[in-house]
Amino acid sequence: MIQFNYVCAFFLIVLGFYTIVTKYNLVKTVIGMSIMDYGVNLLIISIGYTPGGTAPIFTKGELTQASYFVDPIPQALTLTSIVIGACVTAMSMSLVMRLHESYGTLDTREIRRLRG
Amino acid sequence: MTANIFLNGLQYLGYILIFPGFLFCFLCGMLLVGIDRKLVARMQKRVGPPILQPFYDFFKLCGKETIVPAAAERTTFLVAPIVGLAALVVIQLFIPIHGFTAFSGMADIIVILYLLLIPALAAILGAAASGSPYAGIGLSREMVTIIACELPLVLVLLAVAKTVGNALGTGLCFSMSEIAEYQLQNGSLITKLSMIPAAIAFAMVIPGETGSHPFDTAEAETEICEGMHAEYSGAPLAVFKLSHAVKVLTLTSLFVALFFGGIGTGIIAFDGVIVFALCVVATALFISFVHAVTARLKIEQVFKYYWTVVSGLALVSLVLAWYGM
Amino acid sequence: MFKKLIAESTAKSPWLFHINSGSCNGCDIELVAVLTPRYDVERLGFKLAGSPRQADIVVVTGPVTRQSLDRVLSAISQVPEPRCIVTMGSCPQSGNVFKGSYSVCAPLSKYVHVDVDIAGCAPKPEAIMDGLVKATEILKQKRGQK
Amino acid sequence: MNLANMTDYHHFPIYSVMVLFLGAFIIAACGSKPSKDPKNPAGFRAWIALCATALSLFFLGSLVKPVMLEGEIISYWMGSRAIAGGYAIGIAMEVDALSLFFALLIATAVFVSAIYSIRYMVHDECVPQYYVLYCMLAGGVLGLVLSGDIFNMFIMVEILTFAAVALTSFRTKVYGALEAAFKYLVVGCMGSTAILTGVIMLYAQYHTLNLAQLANLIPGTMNNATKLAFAFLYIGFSTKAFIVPFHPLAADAHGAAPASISVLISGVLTKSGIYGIIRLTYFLFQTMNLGSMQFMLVFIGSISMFVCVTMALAQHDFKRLLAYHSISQIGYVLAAVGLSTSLGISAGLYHAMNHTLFKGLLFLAAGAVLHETGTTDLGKLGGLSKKMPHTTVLFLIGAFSISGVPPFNGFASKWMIYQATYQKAVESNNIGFLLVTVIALVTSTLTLASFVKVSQSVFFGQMPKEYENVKEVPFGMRLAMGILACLCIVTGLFPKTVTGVLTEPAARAVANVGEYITAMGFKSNLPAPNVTFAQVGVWEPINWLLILCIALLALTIVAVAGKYDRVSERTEDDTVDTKYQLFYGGEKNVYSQVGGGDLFWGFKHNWRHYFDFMHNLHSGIVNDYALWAVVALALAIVYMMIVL
Amino acid sequence: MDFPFVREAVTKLFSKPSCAMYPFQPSEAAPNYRGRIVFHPETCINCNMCERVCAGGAITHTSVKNEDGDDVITRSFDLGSCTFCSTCADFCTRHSIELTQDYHMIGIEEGDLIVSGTFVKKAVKKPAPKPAAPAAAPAAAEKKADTPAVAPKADAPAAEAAPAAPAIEPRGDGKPTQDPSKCIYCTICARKCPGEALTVDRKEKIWKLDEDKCVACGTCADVCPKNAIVI
Repeated sequence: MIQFNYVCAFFLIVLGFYTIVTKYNLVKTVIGMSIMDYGVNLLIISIGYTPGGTAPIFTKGELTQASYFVDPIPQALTLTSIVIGACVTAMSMSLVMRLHESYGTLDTREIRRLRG
Repeated sequence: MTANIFLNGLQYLGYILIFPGFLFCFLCGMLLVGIDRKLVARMQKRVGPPILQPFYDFFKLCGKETIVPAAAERTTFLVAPIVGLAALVVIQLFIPIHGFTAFSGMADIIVILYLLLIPALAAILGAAASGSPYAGIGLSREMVTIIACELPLVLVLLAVAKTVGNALGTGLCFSMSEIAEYQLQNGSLITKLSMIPAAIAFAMVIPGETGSHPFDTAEAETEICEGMHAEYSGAPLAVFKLSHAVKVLTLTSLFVALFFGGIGTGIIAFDGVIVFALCVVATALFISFVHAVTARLKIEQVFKYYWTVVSGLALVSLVLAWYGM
Repeated sequence: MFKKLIAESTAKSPWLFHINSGSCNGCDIELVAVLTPRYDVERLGFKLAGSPRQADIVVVTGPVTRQSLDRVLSAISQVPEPRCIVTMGSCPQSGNVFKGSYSVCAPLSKYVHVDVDIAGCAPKPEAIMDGLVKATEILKQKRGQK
Repeated sequence: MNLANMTDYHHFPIYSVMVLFLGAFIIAACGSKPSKDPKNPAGFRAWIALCATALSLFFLGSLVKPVMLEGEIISYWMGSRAIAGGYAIGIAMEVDALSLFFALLIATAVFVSAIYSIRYMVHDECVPQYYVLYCMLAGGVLGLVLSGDIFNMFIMVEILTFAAVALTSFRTKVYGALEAAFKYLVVGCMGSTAILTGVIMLYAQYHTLNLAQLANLIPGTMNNATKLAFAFLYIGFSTKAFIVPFHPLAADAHGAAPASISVLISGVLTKSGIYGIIRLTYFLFQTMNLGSMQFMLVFIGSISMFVCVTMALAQHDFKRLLAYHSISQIGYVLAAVGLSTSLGISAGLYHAMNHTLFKGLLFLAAGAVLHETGTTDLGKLGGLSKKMPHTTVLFLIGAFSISGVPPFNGFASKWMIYQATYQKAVESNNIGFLLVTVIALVTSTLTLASFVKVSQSVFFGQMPKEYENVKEVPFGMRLAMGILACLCIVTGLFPKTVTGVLTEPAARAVANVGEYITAMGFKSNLPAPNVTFAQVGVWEPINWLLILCIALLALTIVAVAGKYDRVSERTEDDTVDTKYQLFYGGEKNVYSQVGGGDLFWGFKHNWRHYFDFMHNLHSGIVNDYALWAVVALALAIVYMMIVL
Repeated sequence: MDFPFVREAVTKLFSKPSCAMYPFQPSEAAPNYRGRIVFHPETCINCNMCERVCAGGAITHTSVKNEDGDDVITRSFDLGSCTFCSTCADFCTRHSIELTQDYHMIGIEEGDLIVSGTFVKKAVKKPAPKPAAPAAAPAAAEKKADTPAVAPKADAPAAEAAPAAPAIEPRGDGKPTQDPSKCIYCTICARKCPGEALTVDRKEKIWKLDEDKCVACGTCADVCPKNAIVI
């Protein structure tokens, strides 16, 4: 079953790419970026996951040689990644707002003053 | 010890100021241009100016008023010709004259290629500083000519480096003095099969680099009023004319040093004369003759010509050199 | 010594700048004829310069039309000293057949000091050469006075 | 912890990063009330930023002796959490000569740009926030190059991307700033995602994030997942270095950002990308002994240098032109580094350093023009040299440096690159590398051409009427430019010393991966290679300069004796004398500046199909650029899968 | 690419140049070349025909009375205004004007390009004739001149058929007299008169000579279609 996670993660990343490449609406581009992010987050979590593992919390007396838990590092990484993703989304949405103010449109095909 | 250093310094000062330096450049360059003008006139069935005509032109210009236009940037306008001339003379020092390689160890052929840019750049900046629109067009054309000449020149020099390097067993050799040394021992490079197209390509580059007919689009006096020099008068113009003369000498003697080295006696005065004689032949063939039989090209034709015909020849040479022929 | 050298050279290397101020082209082709192998003034060091800044001798042809007057005068003023102004053909000297026309400002000598007039309509190349040689003598004089 | 312990130089790397973030925090904490001083709207916040950057530079500068000269590799574990059970648990910083080399570059550029910013940003709103972002950007890049941990590299990449995007759109009123920022954000975000994916796939394989340990584990155990990770990481760092096909973003971002930020984007951000690629290819995967990897880097480098220089020739905007040139120069660096010879690496790093110096100088000059005239459009400017003589001289130094005119620094490094490529061609008997030499030489000339265009259409030529009241820029800005100009000249005149002190230790560090691994406490059996930096050419700039000076002196004496400087000039009172007007072939004296637009027609005419094609290709639509990124990623994956 | 001049250039290099070494070797102008004007004042009769036909207005004259009451006339030709068309020479009835083959016409000083000659014209000894017709007459004649002078053509054959016996004696001083029997008052003589000495009125059939103005050039007799004027 674990392969399904990976397939799904890569599917999400590719879906994000697809959205960014094909959609001409700025908001949809931002959505694509978010999807891409979620894909990566899913990938990180899947890597850290061990079937049957417990949460990596140390409580007194519970830690034995036999008990095993999921890898904590990817979870920490995911947190960072999620925070960064949120920041990126916020940043890009604010840019989209300003762009809409100054260009009067959200169509990427019309937001191309800089070219050549 | 100090006396020795002093004498050495004096000797080098003499080199810079007299023999391969200023005086030599001034006299020989001007003579070359005079011979060129005379020969072109004769080929056109004219009597032509006296051979000393460039000297007259030079001294006359020295005595004229120098006008700095109001739109010009004074310092750049006046300093540019001087810097260009000094840079050219320094290049002339780096080119070996037969066995005389006092300065050749300081710069290799790639460096010389780049040093050749400095005089052109000085002229371009001077022209830009004059503010004239004619100068603007002229400098654009000069720059395109430089780009056009650059590719074949690079290919030729790389071919030479590879050929000499192959013969020396090091693979490649950029050093000017080593090339001169090699030719002293093994005869001129032109005797090698791979160097023949290179020599022809270099010969074709000479008129372009010196801005002589048919590649004188940058100065085209009949269409863009002397182009880069449109606003120059008096002494700065004289310096530019002198620079042009020295450039003719530099390129022809570089040609001689690269392909016809190893012809000489070992006595520096005679070698100077021999090299100068060879330069005269080169000038006559590649500048005067080409001038006499062609009409001025358009700038995009210049570019096309250099990047197809001449570069093609140079490339053939490079490929031949690569496979050791 | 250098002064003498320069004065000598000035006589041996005069460069021309040719201004057509509304000429019929008769004088202009005669001036070109002077440069051809038949007459070849380059023997004497003459050369056509492309810009007035490089010229020693300004050759003006044509009757100095009102349109061209300012331009002729500004081009002449841009020639560095010592300079020599030569009018060629009758038009710039008097206006010739265009004399009195509302659009003709000839003679040129009303506006600048003209050194040499070459008469003829159009002058013969030999006459032009005569005039130019005279002009170089004047140039040398001016140079010597400096 | 006593003072002696604290001033131990092993702590300096973390200090240098910390002061910058601390500075950002303090500035942010001080609120955003603008100061009353019109010459410095940010008030003391600007001084805080300056101090932070200066301190950072000081800390890194004091590391030169142990790291560069004595060859020590500083390994630093955060909170002293060192290796446990053979695995790196803590977060590490590892400073070898390569890291320090890049860090010094970055710190210098950041410091100079901070000096410049004080007077440059006077016309802007919200300047306090600018310094917050500025310090964040600087800290991010510095953290990236000093980090010994691949996930920290990703974090720093995100921080710097974020700060760079915000700073790009800082002047929201500027034409296209928002658009440029958005494009940069989208593609930059794809790049960051690619880096994160690569990092996490490496973690999945090796369960460690430490660079040294990864370098120890990966070679020899490559599988498909690793190759995929390599492709992702490579593309991720490529977006940071803006090499082809990500160059349009650089052009947009540089053009829209304030000049002081353009300096950082071109001199610092691109270097971080190059640093990432070097770490990746030489250290982590150690694939550079493969001909195919050398081919890839050299190929992309050559394409970058040529495509971007031709794109630059077609530009009408000063800063956009500079932006394309910076990618072109990065192409040189990449091609040289990709040669995988010690001379090549040394030359590439030398050129990277020079690029930071001269491109910083050029961007600052462009900023000075923008500051005084309000535009960088080549078609509108002209003749500023009479009003801004110092800026002109400084610009010319930068222009000569970038176009490789001897004896400036650009020539010294380019010349080493030519030799390195040619030597590589001869050694490997591969005529392809020879082509790189030729492309590099021709590109250099084209670079010169486009800077001739800039100098003609901005600084020389005729001045439009509206710029008659333009003044020279304030001293603070000239000081910043002057520092860079001096560095340009010094590094050009003493190439042997510079390479000996800075680039050769760095190149040695690149070659000596085993030491990098063992310095962190891991066991490596990589042998220490024998590194030599033999050059075939000779170039002695000092001697050349000496001869040139003698020649110039002689000429000057002759000229002064001949009253060369006795010229006729227009005096102040006669303004209508036609004698001093320009000659217009008989036309009236009208303003007729030959602008930069189509200056090199003779060249472009022969290449018109190419230029048309390139113009249509760089469509300005963000989707297209994203598509290029995806295609590049796909190609990289396929290529890695085939060749590795 | 082909270079058509390669052979030319090489052969010309070794052949004699085709230059005319002008300033060192003299050069003759071609036959019939119209160069410097030479004026022979001794034959000039001051008819001013040259001035009237000169397109460039290069010919001028000044007239001063000397103590004898004679006119001292100086005629000058400004070569700087001349087109060398030779019309003046062609029109000169006395051949006083000549265009030579000399082309060395260089002006440096003021007056270098002026060719001039002075001659004295004796004052007319006879007493002045009666006062002229009313002042309006010349003006009327002028107006008439505007209309084409071809009207009398119909009478021409008849007039020619008439015997050519001179009906009137010449005056002997070179000035014209009219034969009223032949005159058809066509006004050609008045229009061609260089001194504007003749007044002809076709309607009133008046032919009048202003003796003061007449210079006795004979042009009127030459141009008269009916040979009605004798000199």
